[in-house]
Amino acid sequence: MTPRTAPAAAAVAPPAPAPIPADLTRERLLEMYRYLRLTRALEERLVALYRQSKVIGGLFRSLGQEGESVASAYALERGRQRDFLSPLIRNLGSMLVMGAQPIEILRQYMAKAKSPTGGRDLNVHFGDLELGYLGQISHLGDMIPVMAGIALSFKMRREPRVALVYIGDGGMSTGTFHEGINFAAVQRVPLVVIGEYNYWAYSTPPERQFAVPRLADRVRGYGIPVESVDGNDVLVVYEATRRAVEAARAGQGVHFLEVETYRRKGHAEHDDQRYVPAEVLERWARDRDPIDRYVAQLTERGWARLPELAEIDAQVRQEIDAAVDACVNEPLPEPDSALPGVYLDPPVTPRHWYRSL
Amino acid sequence: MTPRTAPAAAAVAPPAPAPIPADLTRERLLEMYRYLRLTRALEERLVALYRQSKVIGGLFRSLGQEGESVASAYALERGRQRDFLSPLIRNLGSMLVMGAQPIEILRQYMAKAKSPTGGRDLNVHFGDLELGYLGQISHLGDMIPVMAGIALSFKMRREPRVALVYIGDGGMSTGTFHEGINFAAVQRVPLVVIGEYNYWAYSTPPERQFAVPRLADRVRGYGIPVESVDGNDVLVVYEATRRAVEAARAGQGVHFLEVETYRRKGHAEHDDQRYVPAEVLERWARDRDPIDRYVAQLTERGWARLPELAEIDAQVRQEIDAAVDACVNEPLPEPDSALPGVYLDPPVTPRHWYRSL
Amino acid sequence: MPPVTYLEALRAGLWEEMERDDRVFLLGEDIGRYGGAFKVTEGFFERFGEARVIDTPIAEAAIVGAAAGAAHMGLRPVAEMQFIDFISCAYDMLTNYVATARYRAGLSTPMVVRGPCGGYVRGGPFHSQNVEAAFFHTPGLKIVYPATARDAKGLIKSAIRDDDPVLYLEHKWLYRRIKEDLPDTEVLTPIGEARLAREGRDLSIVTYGATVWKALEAAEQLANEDKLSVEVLDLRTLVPMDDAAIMHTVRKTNKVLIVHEDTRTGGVAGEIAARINEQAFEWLDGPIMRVTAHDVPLPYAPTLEDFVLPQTEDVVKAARWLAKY
Amino acid sequence: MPPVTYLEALRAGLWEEMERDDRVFLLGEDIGRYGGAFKVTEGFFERFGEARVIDTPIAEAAIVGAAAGAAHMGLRPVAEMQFIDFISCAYDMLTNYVATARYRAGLSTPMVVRGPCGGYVRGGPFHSQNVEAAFFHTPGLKIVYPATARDAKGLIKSAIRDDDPVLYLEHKWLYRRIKEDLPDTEVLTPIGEARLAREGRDLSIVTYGATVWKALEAAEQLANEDKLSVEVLDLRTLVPMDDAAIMHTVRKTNKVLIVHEDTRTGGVAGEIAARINEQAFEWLDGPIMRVTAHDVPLPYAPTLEDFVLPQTEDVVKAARWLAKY
Ligand SMILES: Cc1ncc(C[n+]2csc(CCOP(=O)(O)OP(=O)(O)O)c2C)c(N)n1
Ligand SMILES: Cc1ncc(C[n+]2csc(CCOP(=O)(O)OP(=O)(O)O)c2C)c(N)n1
Ligand SMILES: [Mg+2]
Ligand SMILES: [Mg+2]
Repeated sequence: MTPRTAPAAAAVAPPAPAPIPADLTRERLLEMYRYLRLTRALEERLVALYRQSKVIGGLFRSLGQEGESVASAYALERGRQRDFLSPLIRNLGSMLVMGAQPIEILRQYMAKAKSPTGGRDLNVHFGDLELGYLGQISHLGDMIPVMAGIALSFKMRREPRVALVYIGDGGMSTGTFHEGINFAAVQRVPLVVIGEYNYWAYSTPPERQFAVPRLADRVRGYGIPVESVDGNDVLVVYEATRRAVEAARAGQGVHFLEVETYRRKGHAEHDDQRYVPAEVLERWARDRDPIDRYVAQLTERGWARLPELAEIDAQVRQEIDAAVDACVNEPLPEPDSALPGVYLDPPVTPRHWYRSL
Repeated sequence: MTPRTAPAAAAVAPPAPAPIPADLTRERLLEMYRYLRLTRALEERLVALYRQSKVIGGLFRSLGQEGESVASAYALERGRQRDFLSPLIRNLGSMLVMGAQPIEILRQYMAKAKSPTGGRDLNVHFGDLELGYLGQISHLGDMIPVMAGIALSFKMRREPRVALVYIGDGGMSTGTFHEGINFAAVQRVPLVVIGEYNYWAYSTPPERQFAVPRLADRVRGYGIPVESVDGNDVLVVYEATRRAVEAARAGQGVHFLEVETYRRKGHAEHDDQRYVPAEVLERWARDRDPIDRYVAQLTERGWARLPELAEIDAQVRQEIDAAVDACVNEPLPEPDSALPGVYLDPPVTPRHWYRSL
Repeated sequence: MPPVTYLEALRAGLWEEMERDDRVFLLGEDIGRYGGAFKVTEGFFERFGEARVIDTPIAEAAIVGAAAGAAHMGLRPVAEMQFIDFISCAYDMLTNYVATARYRAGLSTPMVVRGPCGGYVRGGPFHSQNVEAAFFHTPGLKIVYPATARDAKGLIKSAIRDDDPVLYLEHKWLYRRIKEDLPDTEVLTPIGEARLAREGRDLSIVTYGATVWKALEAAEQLANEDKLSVEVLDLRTLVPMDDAAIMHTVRKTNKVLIVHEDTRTGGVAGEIAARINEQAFEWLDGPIMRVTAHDVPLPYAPTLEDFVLPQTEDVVKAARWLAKY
Repeated sequence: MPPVTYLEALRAGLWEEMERDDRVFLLGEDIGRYGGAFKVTEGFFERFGEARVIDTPIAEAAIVGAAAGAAHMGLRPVAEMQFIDFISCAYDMLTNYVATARYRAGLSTPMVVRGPCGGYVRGGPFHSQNVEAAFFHTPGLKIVYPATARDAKGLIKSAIRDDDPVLYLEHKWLYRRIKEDLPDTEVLTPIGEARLAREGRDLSIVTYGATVWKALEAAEQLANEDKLSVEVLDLRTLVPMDDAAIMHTVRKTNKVLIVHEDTRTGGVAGEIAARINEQAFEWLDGPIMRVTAHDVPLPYAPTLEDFVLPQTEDVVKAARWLAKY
């Protein structure tokens, strides 16, 4: 009789991978992983530059929040003149997904002449209307009416585009948030609002900021669909955002998505977080880190192998090294480059008389 | 046999009156009636003065809304240093209940020197901290934070006092409303907010102002008890406000009460209301006038007889006649009385140099 | 054509721009079917539809912010403040977001915010304000303030076509008080150019808005009663300010009276005085003097309002004093 | 006692007033356990408890409005703006409600709004603002702006005791940069009185806030290099302004340079120039000149910020020019 080898061969064959959710593919899963890693690695590099005081001004981290930033932005139609997003200080990941380059971020933080704002505004405060992201201003809440207006322009021109804007558990207390989201809801513009419940507004906990349990509860008064999800589960955030975005695109107006996450660093690097219990930070780091969880999903479900991911990590490190090397010694802006561009016309603000003496 | 007369006598005896609700008495029921009549009659007299152009500036009516104004204010503890209220332009009735005098209203509308503001601010924009009412400013929403602060002072000093503030279906769209009511809710101050759903914000209907059916729905996000009642049923508004006020006094924080009513006149006298269907106005006037309904309740339930009410009407008319006669020919303020009182110190704003040439 | 009022001229300018450019749209409170509190947009809703004439909730920050967002995307919004007094609720949005957008991020924000300003109408402290000073100080905003029907039309059209955000201040006391014949040809008033409202030799009055008319009345009276030849310069644009026109009249008459309706301390007149001082000090034969409102919130009673606000007689007295100096 | 910094002096003044008067309480963002973004209220929460040191939601209009309401009822709130830049969100509440309360309705509103102002710290356009001009124009608000540790303490105490609403502007560049010995006795700086920071004969510099130090450096340099005797007047209070002190120095030196960190157009210097012009024209031997920031939003890069803001060297150059005039 002939020996039966096939079964043995079958036995060593890998288990069939689980089905990939939504409209994702293996390539896109890995691309999201890349953005997650890029976000975290870039911030870690910025911390090093901050310690060498190469960063000018404060440094803001999104450690532990990379998942919701990357996944929500990834759910948009990206490319020139497609969907549109306005990030907050902790949405570095969202900006990278929309096409912001690491070197642009580095240059911004180091106030380089070649930075997107030419050294005029700080950190992630810059945008690209073509690629579809608009930099925030510091005043919390203000971007909600502005993004409502951008969504209004999509509606008026019947463009199949959607606007997405982020707001924090603290920022939702501002009057501009209320005016903007209500205006958008009444006008039924294609706007998706991501509410980031990260347990802190600077040092202020949710119970001193509002009197309901969840952000989803805060927006009951606007007559819009609301959903709350685990913000540290990349796939859950992706799918929920995708649903909201497509509903908005289909003419169903404003949608609000609450993502529960945790701000694992201080408000900014200077903040020692003394008001946060250490064990809470440990728990979120240990059990609910969005990248670790995503890696587990990718590998356990047979969508990726650790070596592939390590390969991506290495590429990301190289990319960041190259970016840092390319810009770290670049000059600051020329002093008098501060004068042009307050208006289109007149083009330049006059230099004061005593500067020409 | 003896003739049985008793039954006959019983037959002609009046039916026993229905029990008087809440903590009201017959006297208080009649006092509320008096305020309702006073409010309407005073406004009617103001219309006459307006037509004779004795009123300076615009005239605002509360026709059809007198019920909620009077009943909600009447639910407060009144007197020196007791509960506190801030009215809107259509809460003339609330002010009268708190102790504002018809002659003060008349003087305000005619910009008389003796008016509470000495001719500096218009119509019902005045107050009396002792009697417990604070005049609004025109900017809608601003009184919410201010009244939250007044309620905060009650809480800080552990005084058993409650603050009550009104807001319109339009005014609730302002950022200051959101900031103020959320601040008050988080601080759990003794504040009652009355939301007036009167179907219009100037010419704007509710569906262009917000995207939920009721004002009660608009405030779901603040974590406070909410109730909606028929604003044109005096007793219902009284009882609901009383409940809210006592709960606030008991330390249960902010309460929101929506009163459904109808603005039966234009935004102001100049407004021809062309945007309001005539039949709607007729229906509200015919079926849901708050005073007519209250009169029916008083008489049908045996709490009052029409002649008594007619008697009150006559007194009200006399009171108003007397007030008008007393002030209509009073002088306007002395011109330079415009200079003192911007600051306590310096006490007087200097007169410009050319005025002394 | 029959003469048109200031308000009709403004309306015509708005209308023509909406006909000419379908990127132009209006948003504000009660501007649709109702046509606006002062009926400036009467008939627009019927002609252009609710997509281009948007009734908004009572939310000035949202109105201005949404206008800015739409402007970034290439539309040309014109936002109405029902009374300019309520622009204070959008102060943050205008000064921090709108004014800095181009400088910070190279964003184009071609939008207009307009609304009824000013007193002399018994409006009291919250329906009579002059808000130019608060925004005059903010780099990034342009401010125009027409005094005539012609400029009401010419400036709203230029403001809508301008690529920078423009605050268009219209005076409600002038709405129906002044009439003017306008050409059937296109009327465009360049932003940044003052207008010589009256020629003179002895003394210059620099002013804008409603007080242009007080100044002209005073000039007439001074000509008749004092044989004084007074020049009146109507700035029309506050930002960017027409320094050349100001210095030209100063060098011509050597005496300047600055007149505005707004309160004095921190008002625009201070800036004008400082500029004259810096650029034409040698040409001054007397101090630069100001005629303005008194530094108080504007009271409502006619006697008080008339006392607080600058009147023709004030301009006459101050000019006489300065002429004699 | 060891010398105290500007920030410590401010903190001590706040602390003493809270000890002295239990009607005084604080409200603002992160001022409680955290002690405030700049730690001005460090330790207050522990000492005075959460009833008197209230952490609020992010809602500047509510913070200011609630302070006003509490002040009407006889309390003495001190509201912190985390950065003064965010006071723009309470502009309506401050200018329309708070500033007019006494005039409109005879309401007493004894409250203080304070917060870190100013540049030279690489804060960028939204964490470096100077907001005095917007409120300087509003009748009803007082504005103080200490330049020294002593006045930081003396003015916060006077502001809290004042029966009118006071805007207390503190410069974050001075927080830890300057130190001073303060007496153990009570330090109170009267509101409305300027301070002669340096005596001089040839030229006067009128200034306030951080630029007081730039002016003093310049004066020193001019004394050494040019043998020029420069007088420096530190206004300390912007409203009500100490006209007498300004005119006194003008009549003494006959030449004035006005220096402030804020942008030029519509800035406080314009008003000062106008007042000098009106009250001391005959005493001027040269034009009143201004040294200020350039009219742009304040950029963040050190090279740009340093270019935009007034520097000691600018004061030196301008003063030399004026001295030669
Ligand atoms: C109107 C306004 N007030 C105050 C601040 C100061 N500030 C900057 S970030 C911050 C906390 C924001 O908390 P949250 O909205 O929850 O965002 P997170 O930092 O948690 O991402 C505060 C108070 C601001 N930027 N804008
Ligand atoms: C902040 C602000 N914006 C605009 C206005 C102009 N305005 C005065 S009353 C009004 C309508 C108010 O409607 P609502 O709040 O429903 O009160 P109602 O007149 O129905 O009693 C408007 C838009 C204002 N007073 N304040
Ligand atoms: Mg947060
Ligand atoms: Mg209404």
